Amino acid sequence: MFADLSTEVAGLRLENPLMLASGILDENGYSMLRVLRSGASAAVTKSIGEEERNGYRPPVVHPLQSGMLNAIGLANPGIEEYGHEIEIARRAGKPIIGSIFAPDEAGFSRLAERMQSFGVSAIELNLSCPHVKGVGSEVGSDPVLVKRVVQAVKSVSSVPVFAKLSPNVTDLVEIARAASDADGLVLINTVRAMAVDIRARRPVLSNGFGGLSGPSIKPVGIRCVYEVRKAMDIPIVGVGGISGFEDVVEYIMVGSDAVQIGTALWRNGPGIFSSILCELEKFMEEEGYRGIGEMKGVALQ
Amino acid sequence: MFADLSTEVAGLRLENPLMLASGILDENGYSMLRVLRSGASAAVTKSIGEEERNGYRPPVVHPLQSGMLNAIGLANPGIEEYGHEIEIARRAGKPIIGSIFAPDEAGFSRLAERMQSFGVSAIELNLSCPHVKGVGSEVGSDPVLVKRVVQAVKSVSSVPVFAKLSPNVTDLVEIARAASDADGLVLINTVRAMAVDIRARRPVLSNGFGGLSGPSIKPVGIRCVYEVRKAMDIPIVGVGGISGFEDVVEYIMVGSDAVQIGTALWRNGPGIFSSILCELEKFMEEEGYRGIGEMKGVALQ
Amino acid sequence: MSYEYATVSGVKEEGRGVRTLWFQWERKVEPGQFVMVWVPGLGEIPLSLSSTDHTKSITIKSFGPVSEAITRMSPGDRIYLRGPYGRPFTRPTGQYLLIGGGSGMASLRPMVGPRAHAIISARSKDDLIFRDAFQPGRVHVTTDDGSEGFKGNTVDFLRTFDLSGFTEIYVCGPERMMFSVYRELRSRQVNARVEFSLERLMKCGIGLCDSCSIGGYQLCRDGPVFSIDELDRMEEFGRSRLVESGRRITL
Amino acid sequence: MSYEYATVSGVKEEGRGVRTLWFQWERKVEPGQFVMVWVPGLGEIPLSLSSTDHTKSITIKSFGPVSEAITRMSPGDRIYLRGPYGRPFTRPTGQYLLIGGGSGMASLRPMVGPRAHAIISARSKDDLIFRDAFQPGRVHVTTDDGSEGFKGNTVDFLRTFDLSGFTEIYVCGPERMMFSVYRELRSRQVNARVEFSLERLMKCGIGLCDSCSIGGYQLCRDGPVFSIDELDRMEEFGRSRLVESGRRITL
Ligand SMILES: Cc1cc2nc3c(=O)[nH]c(=O)nc-3n(C[C@H](O)[C@H](O)[C@H](O)COP(=O)(O)OP(=O)(O)OC[C@H]3O[C@@H](n4cnc5c(N)ncnc54)[C@H](O)[C@@H]3O)c2cc1C
Ligand SMILES: Cc1cc2nc3c(=O)[nH]c(=O)nc-3n(C[C@H](O)[C@H](O)[C@H](O)COP(=O)(O)OP(=O)(O)OC[C@H]3O[C@@H](n4cnc5c(N)ncnc54)[C@H](O)[C@@H]3O)c2cc1C
Ligand SMILES: Cc1cc2nc3c(=O)[nH]c(=O)nc-3n(C[C@H](O)[C@H](O)[C@H](O)COP(=O)(O)O)c2cc1C
Ligand SMILES: Cc1cc2nc3c(=O)[nH]c(=O)nc-3n(C[C@H](O)[C@H](O)[C@H](O)COP(=O)(O)O)c2cc1C
Ligand code: FES
Ligand code: FES
Repeated sequence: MFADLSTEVAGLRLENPLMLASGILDENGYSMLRVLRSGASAAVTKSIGEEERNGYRPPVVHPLQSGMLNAIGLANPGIEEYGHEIEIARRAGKPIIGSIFAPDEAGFSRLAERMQSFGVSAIELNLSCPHVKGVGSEVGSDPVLVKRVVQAVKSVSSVPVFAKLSPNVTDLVEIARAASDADGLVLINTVRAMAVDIRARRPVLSNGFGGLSGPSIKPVGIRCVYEVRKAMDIPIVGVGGISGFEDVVEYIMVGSDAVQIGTALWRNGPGIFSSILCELEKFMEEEGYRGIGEMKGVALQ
Repeated sequence: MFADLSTEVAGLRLENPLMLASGILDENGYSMLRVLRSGASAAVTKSIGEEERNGYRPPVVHPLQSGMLNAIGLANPGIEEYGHEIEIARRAGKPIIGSIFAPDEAGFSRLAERMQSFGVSAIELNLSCPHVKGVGSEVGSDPVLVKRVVQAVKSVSSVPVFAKLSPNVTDLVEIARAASDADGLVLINTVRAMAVDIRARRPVLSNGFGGLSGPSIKPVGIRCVYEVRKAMDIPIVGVGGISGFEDVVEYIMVGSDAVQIGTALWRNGPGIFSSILCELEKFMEEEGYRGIGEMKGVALQ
Repeated sequence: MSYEYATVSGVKEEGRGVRTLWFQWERKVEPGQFVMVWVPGLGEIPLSLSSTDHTKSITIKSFGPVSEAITRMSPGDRIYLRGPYGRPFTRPTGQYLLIGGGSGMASLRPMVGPRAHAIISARSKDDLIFRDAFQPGRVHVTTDDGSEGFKGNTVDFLRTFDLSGFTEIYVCGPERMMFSVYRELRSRQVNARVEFSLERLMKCGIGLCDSCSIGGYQLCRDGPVFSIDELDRMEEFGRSRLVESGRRITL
Repeated sequence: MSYEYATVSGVKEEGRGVRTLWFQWERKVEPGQFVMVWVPGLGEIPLSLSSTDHTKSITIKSFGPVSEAITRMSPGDRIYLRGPYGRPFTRPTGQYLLIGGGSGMASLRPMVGPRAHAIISARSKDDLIFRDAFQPGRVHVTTDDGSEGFKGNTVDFLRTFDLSGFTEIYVCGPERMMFSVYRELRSRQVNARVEFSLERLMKCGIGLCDSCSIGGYQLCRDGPVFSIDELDRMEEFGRSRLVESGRRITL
């Protein structure tokens, strides 16, 4: 028996459930191209704003025992300059999902329109960056603003729109409901966190705090997908701490339609996509699943 | 040069900064006694309510790659029965801190009074259990209720009162401000999380979700202490993911007056207290710190 | 992290309501250690390994929902488990004696060997397990109702039994029985090393929840096997324990 | 997790604004690998190790605030660092040639050995470093202003230089220089294995942030050393790169 790895999320057809997460190896079009050629079914671009930003000065990442701390600071060349990178990445012939950030719905709408003009297959709204003031999770923790942003972008978009939410909120389901006009949700962005170097006596990131990703946050991501899936019926892309096929299966079993992988590229490089796919297929065959759909949500009963 | 490990938090004198965290090896008085004799400077009791509760049925804990998931479900014998255990633990001659939970300020006050009658040296308000409905973080995420509970307990207490807060909120500083009538804050309780067994196709905890503790959440705890310390001047007990002296130092450098240790007893047993103390002293001597106070908050500049 | 699992390869009825389940599990386990067995959707309980060779086994008596579900398993079913946990028995050095009461024999079963002697106690004939594992003449049986062997309890028998030839004595059974064995042995001059495998409610199995503790020690980590000298210092042994909520009851 | 640190044990002025700092660091490092050096409160930058023996060193030219702070360090100061990172040079098998431009010589320094030959280029005499590390007659110097050695740039010199005796050629310097060396070598029949140590802006050093990428490869993980054949497939080499924001500029 052969397992079929293809899946669909909010109308986006994917040859397998593994996408590249936003912000990892997606500043340079050639990097996205390589990741896609290494097996990812789609790539989410790094979050792009209207103006060029340098981000924070290094250190912008810090590896921890079982995770990664980062505060890149939304470095990006500005939407106009980024079109060229998308053009390069599109050579792979796979979906590119344009991630955007802005302080308000007008900015999000302008960015979404421009992204579409570059030929992206979907838009991802970054409503959840935990370490830049005025954008990201400051937008994403206000249900009224979330609703307005999602509706505004939906009204100018002909491609699916995903809202990427933050786990750093008291009531995630409330925010998810506010974002329910989106075609799908992406859960989760990083967890607000910090580390101090005890000999240098200073925070390790130049920004002080940042976002925690990697294996440490997987149980948080699983909980978020579970919680939202129990409360509402909307396509979900699971992300946070995936580093092996078990994690992919876990996210799917709590109701994800697809997943994204970021930090795991650290230890494993882009080769992680094909190695997870290989093991995922083996697992499905052993356990008797013919397709992703058969695993979806089985842990929700 | 010798390093002095003693510290004081909200008027509570401690021979060293390491206390036993609530809920770990503190159901049975003899266990607390042993932990105290193994080097802990104080023990926080498990959270006690007015009525006997069995908690959830096992599995109630689940070890993860770099942390621990638990949903014990506030099992406790009820306040009346628990006095005997405190009596046993007090034989160590060290401070016992009574942790209590209730759905409202009246319950918290009654529990606090009874705890004091058992001779505890301080009260810890559990405003942050992430997995039991109606108590814990449902109380602790409502600033109005937090303020009422803290004020009510303060008005009946002659010992220091600590408020233990949850990281599972959008704005921790807002909750910390609401709790500022307390003599000190305890940061943090576990992070809401979940895990699924991919072969059994079910959540591993009988309660579905639970709380994440251990090394995975240390960067979250550090961020919480830092964030609150930057915003206000109140004694803080840091807790979350401490398993070595480096973690203790990190918590102190972001402004903790003392710390608590829970999950690390898993791999190391109560012996962890003396081994951390030994390394902590060595570190302080090497780096030229004569006392805990000299390390406190040095990473805040 | 998911549970490990093993597939049941054989099942045997040992006595009334007691079954042994065999399975392959690639872990090194010492006699006296236990595993936490999870029945998804139902619960999780501690069980000693009754065989610690390459093929492992558990021997289980049905008491409540979880143990019952496990006794109902058949070959091909999956056992979800974690462990092994706990401190094992020390190895015997000469002729040694096993004293087992009821399903307590399960944890003593892997200790059976050419130099093993045993006293096996049960309520009645049908509750006796593993007596056939010993060489004839080396196993002594007691039943409360006298339906087989000596009529009376373990200690009644032990009083008249010569212990001088043993270098080790290993005891496992209900706490009341172990407490009387403990007192009997303490009242006599016994040169053997004596070890007891205790039992307490266990929720976590890994030294965190405190539900299995006795005298400050966690049965799941520091035990379940304790030497008789360690028991001397445990005020709780034979006297009190905590129930599910943490309430202390006297035994 | 805290940074590792090492204490500076010695400092040497190598040339104009260029210093070497020695320190003990218990890590195994291969020639060509680099570390991320953090100056708390100021920033973090990638630096090659200019000595990879038991005593390690970095050789650094002051360009901006971080590199300047590092050149100002004295014995006893702590260097906070992480690594080593990156793919090293392959080991030489015969007589080999090092081609270094400016502070690019830093990463080639650990490759100096009895069979090493070198072409060292710099703007001017005072910018030349490490020429004394080679046996006389085996090192060729070029300066833009002719203040020492051949007057002209590396490629001007290389055009007339016989490469047939070398089994390996290792190149490190400004990208413009490396690109012309690359084209020169490609235009000739060269049998040696040729490796280039590239340079790009680096923020993370561990293959996540994409700021160092070239042709889909991360310099920090897949490089900084690439073979000449790998460069053939990199559309960006010598042509464009991304600045701090991720904006693409042409070189
Ligand atoms: C270290 C350790 C090793 C163990 N090894 C074994 C083993 O190898 N084989 C085995 O059969 N059991 C063993 N047990 C006991 C076993 O874990 C319990 O029988 C089991 O937890 C019962 O769970 P349940 O959910 O099926 O029943 P529950 O619902 O918990 O109990 C049903 C009823 O039975 C009573 N009961 C439960 N367990 C016992 C008991 N052990 N003795 C007397 N009354 C009891 C309860 O008080 C209750 O009234 C071991 C226990 C420990 C701590
Ligand atoms: C793998 C690798 C290894 C390296 N090894 C070494 C080494 O061994 N020794 C060493 O001195 N440097 C080395 N570098 C370069 C070094 O990292 C930079 O010089 C440093 O990042 C400058 O940082 P800064 O903050 O001091 O200056 P910035 O503020 O970043 O720069 C100040 C000014 O100098 C310019 N500038 C910065 N770096 C360079 C450069 N390398 N060449 C020309 N102009 C530059 C900038 O564009 C800017 O105008 C290496 C770089 C990489 C990627
Ligand atoms: C270095 C780094 C940069 C990131 N940049 C972005 C970003 O620009 N936009 C965004 O939505 N998420 C960003 N993220 C979050 C990831 O997309 C992802 O949600 C998170 O890292 C959890 O997944 P992981 O554990 O697989 O990395 C970034 C994460 C990392 C580690
Ligand atoms: C098994 C277990 C039980 C716990 N029970 C309680 C409790 O009853 N009351 C409470 O306030 N915190 C409880 N906690 C939370 C801990 O006190 C602590 O805040 C948390 O585990 C983080 O610290 P750690 O990483 O050192 O364990 C419990 C934690 C664990 C692991
Ligand atoms: S069973 Fe939890 S401490 Fe032993
Ligand atoms: S420096 Fe970040 S990917 Fe290389």
